[in-house]
Amino acid sequence: MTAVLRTEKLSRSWGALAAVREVSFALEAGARHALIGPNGAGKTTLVNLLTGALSPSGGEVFLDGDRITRVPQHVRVRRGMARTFQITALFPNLTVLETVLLAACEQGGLCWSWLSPVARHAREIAEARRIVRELHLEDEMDVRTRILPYGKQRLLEIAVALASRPRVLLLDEPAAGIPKSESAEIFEVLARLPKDVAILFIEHDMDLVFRFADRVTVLAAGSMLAEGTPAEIAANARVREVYLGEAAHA
Amino acid sequence: MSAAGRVPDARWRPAELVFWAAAVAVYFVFPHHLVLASQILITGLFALSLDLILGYAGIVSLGHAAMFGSGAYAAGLLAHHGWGEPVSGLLAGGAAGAALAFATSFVALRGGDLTRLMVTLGIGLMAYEVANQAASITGGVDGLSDVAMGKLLGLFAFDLGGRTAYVYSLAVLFAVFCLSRRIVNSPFGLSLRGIRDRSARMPALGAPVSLRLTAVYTVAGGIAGIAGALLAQTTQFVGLETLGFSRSADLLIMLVLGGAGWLYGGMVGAAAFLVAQDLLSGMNPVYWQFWLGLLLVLAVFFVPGGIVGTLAGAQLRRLEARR
Amino acid sequence: MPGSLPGVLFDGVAYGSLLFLISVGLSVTMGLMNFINLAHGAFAMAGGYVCAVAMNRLGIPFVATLPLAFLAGAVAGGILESLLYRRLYRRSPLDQVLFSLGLTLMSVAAATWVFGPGSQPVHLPDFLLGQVRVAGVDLGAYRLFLVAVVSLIALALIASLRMTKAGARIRASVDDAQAAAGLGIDVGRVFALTFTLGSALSALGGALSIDVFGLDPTFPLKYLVYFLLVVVVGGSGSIAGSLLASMVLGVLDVVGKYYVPQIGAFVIYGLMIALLLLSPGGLRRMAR
Amino acid sequence: MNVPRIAFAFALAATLIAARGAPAAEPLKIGVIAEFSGPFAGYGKQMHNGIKAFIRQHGDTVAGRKVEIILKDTTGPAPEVAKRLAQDLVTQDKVDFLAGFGLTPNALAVAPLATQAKTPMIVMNAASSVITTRSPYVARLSMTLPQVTAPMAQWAAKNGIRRVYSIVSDYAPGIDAETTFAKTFQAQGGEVVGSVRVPLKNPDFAPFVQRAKDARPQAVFIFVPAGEQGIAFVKAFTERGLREAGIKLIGSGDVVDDDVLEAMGDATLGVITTHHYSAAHDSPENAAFKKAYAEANGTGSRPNFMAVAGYDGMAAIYAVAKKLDGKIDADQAMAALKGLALQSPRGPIHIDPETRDIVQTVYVRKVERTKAGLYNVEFDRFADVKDPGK
Repeated sequence: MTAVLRTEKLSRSWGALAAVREVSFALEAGARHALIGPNGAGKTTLVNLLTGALSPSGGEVFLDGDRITRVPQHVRVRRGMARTFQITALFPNLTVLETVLLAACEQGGLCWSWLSPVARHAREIAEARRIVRELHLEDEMDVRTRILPYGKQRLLEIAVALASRPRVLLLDEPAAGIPKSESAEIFEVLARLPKDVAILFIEHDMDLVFRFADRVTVLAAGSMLAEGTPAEIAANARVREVYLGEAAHA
Repeated sequence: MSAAGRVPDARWRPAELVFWAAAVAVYFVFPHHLVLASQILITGLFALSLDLILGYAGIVSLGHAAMFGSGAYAAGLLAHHGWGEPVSGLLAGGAAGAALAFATSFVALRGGDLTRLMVTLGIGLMAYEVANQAASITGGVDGLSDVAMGKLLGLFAFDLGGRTAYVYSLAVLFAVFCLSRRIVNSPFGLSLRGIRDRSARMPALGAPVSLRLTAVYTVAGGIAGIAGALLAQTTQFVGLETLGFSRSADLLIMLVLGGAGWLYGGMVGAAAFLVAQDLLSGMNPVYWQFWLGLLLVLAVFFVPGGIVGTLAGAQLRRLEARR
Repeated sequence: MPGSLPGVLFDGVAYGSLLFLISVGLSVTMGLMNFINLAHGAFAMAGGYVCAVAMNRLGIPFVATLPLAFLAGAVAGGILESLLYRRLYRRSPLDQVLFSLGLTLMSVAAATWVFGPGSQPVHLPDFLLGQVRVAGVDLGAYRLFLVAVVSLIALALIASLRMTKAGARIRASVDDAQAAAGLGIDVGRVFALTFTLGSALSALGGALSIDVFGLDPTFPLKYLVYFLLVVVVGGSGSIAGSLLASMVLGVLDVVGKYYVPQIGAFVIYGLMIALLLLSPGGLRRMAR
Repeated sequence: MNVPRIAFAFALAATLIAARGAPAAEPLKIGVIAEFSGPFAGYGKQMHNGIKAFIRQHGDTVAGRKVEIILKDTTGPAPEVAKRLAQDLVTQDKVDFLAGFGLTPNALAVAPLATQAKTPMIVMNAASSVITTRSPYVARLSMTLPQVTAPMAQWAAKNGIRRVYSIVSDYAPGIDAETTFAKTFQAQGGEVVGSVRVPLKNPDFAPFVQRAKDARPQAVFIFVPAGEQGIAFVKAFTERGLREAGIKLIGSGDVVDDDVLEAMGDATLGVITTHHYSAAHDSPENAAFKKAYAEANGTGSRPNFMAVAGYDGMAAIYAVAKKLDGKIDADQAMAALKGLALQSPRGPIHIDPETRDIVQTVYVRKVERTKAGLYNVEFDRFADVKDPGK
């Protein structure tokens, strides 16, 4: 099982505050890896370090074995790393289809073509339409994102990430702010993704974690507390004590 | 299952054809006003270049006259020193504008809106000072005169009534407009709109934001240079005011009045502003600025999003409501 | 030449203090309501004309006209804020630029219509004329008066913002209007109060500046660039930042003109671009 | 054959011919292009006041043609606007004369058009020497900078002033003044100990004046455009204590322009300048001019050198119109203008046949407080000065 994404003693601190402390962790090909931990454990910071949005204070990041620690974010995306945002960050005046199409064009390096109209790139349009249908957004295809309901916006976040044809998909609380009934729908879509896409997702809802993840990493106060299968983690006393409060099943 | 999904394409809408037909009709309907009309076309081209960076890429600039003026001086100096062929002068102007834009893009594109506003203002003021200090070359405040233009395509001399100037300006404006229309509807244009709406998200889609902004800023600089060259050639004079602060400020007013982000906003805004200015100052040479100011204040309250913005916006909302 | 460095520096400080007085109101308006009010110079002009009319036609001594100018600015600011500005707070910065430039054009034309294109004479009282020898250096009496008045005002402003409840409310609204509203602060009233204060200060600045800048109808457009320079370099919304920026710009402008007149103009513009690039947030970010 | 339509067409044609009337009754149209708004609004206002004063005095018809003045505002130094306004005046209004031009860039932009459209162009202020060389259809009734600066240098050298520091505004007229003064002054054995050029858009003269004071010259030569720059400069000059340090102030008349002299107050007392017109000039023509000026424009403002140029511009146009009996042909008009002599309120003037520029007497004057207020009182003169700049 080769690790598609690996870190060695990755850390990031702002002055005295050490947000991430020497985390070494590996994301296997095709994994469905959950990243959990209490608020302020450094989960989002870690994802920002992996995607290059933040530069680390120490440690290394490897993609398919190549060192990408200093590689800028947009290059990492072109090499197959896509992500979604905990707080939706979409394009108010672009329609749903245009948003997904933009991501598809960027991935194809198409966005430097400045003379041929978008309509002429049939392959990217078909790809974008397929993703939109897959995420049940075809009715809202021509609706501007600004007036899209919140639940649909979360789906669009994922659609944009998928449009970058990622081999590594980093999801920052994909179902944040979604009622229970709809969040399951989001995870069904994720489950149907092809096996060659490795997914790392941050999630607080333990049912979802245990239902979808095949591997779990627990972060606390910036460092790795434990890693293992969902069953191992559930049984791990230290995890329960730190994360689930006092020794629950005394 | 609606197979709809509108996607940016280069199809010409009927309203656009009416607009360009009207532009051609002006040649015949207003034979005595062609000088003013050609200056409106030139200012429209200049506004189009600002619309590209402001309306589509979200770059605010209060010093866009620097590129316009450098193009005017490039074409003017060429003609001043004997090379009167118009089209090559135009390309020289475009190159000068693009070069200055590229050189200043590293400074002008950093920081937020307010920082960009002030840095581009600083660049514009410095360009003005350079041209003033280099009086031996540019003629300083007196300006560059005897810009002797040869015949257009070897056939049409620049006549007094402005007929050649109008046709020449319209042809150049239409050509550059078609190019801009392609750019705006291309994947590159789509990525610009992404940068305008939320530039922080674009790197997460794989877009090299600063490279894209430099590219569009340079292209817009080239178009502004072409507009400057057009003015130099049709008025056969280049003054320091082509670099002046009021030219950049008026330009911003025209684009906002017309409505940024629709490609037509700049041209409609320029026409409305310059015609109003000409009429008002004709009626009352001393206090006309009061009425122009009033017009702008009323426009902000009653025509939010600019003239074209309001018209096109309404049509868009009707489209969405029907869905 | 070097012998007069203290004199030149003093001129810079005096010039800077004038820039501060006029632009502090703009800085707070842009910082607090992030409203780009390019018409701010028009309030300064209004103050200037009130002072000129009071002095030349009503014979009121110069110093006594200053409070009048302050009041006129406050009244004008209050009225315009409640009638027009209040409706535009949530509009895009470009609409605000269009609106305020339109207002500026109207003020220029109105001033030309009422007072004519020429500039207004101002006859300073005797004790403000000529020069005063201080520690071996000739200092302009009027400039001394300027620095004194402005330092008082700056101290009062900074103190009231730091110490008083009203000051706290303004600072809270500057940092985050929504959060401040959440605390029960009537942000609308704070905006109105601050805008009025800003316009009043600008009017006072306009009155004080007649002797240095001269006063004619094109005043708001002519010095618009200088006011914006101070606000952006100082970091909008910060009194200390604006004070620091005014002094830096004032001194360097005067020193530049004295020692290197040929490239004088470049000094200021080059400085502005450099300062902006070093810290886009302006000196406020550095000063904090 | 339907007779009614033919009859109607015939009747229509008849009325049209009648409406045109005799050609001679066509109004004599003069297009005045000047700055009526913006920072130089004072220039357009004074020129127009001078024109109105002339019409008040000499009536509004000449050679049987009613005179019609069309005002066009350039808003300031805006060459492409000036050129467009000139083109409108020539093609639409079909004016017989173009006039005005407060600023050099606007005059330079319109000169080639005067040639192309064969329309005589009367310059009523713009002072750069080069203007009349730009078109054979240009004549100037105002002055040139070198013309009013050279006498100052000669007078200074002859009256015991050896060391002068020169301060000028950094634009073409300013540079003209600086070079002419330096050349003439040094030729007379004087020494220019230093010179500085002040940016045109400059709110504060203090640092430049301080620099001049530290050079300890006997006198400071100053050129700034007439109006508020003069006020700002004199204020800085007094406040820096140069007068107390015994440094005289000399310059061209622009700095103590009649329009703003009263606003500057006693700070200007004793300032010596050379210029071609002072409102205090003692001549019957000037008295009549001032009376007509007051009647036409009210007593609020005092005529300055731009008003007298407007007045003389109209005098030249009326003289040409009388000579050509109302039928204005451009070449004949220019021929009539060359060598034209007028008895102007400023004194005798004539147009130099070769350069079509004005030749006039330049007076040396000192600011004194007279019964009627502050005036530039003339006490010496240089008769019939040609423009040394050409």
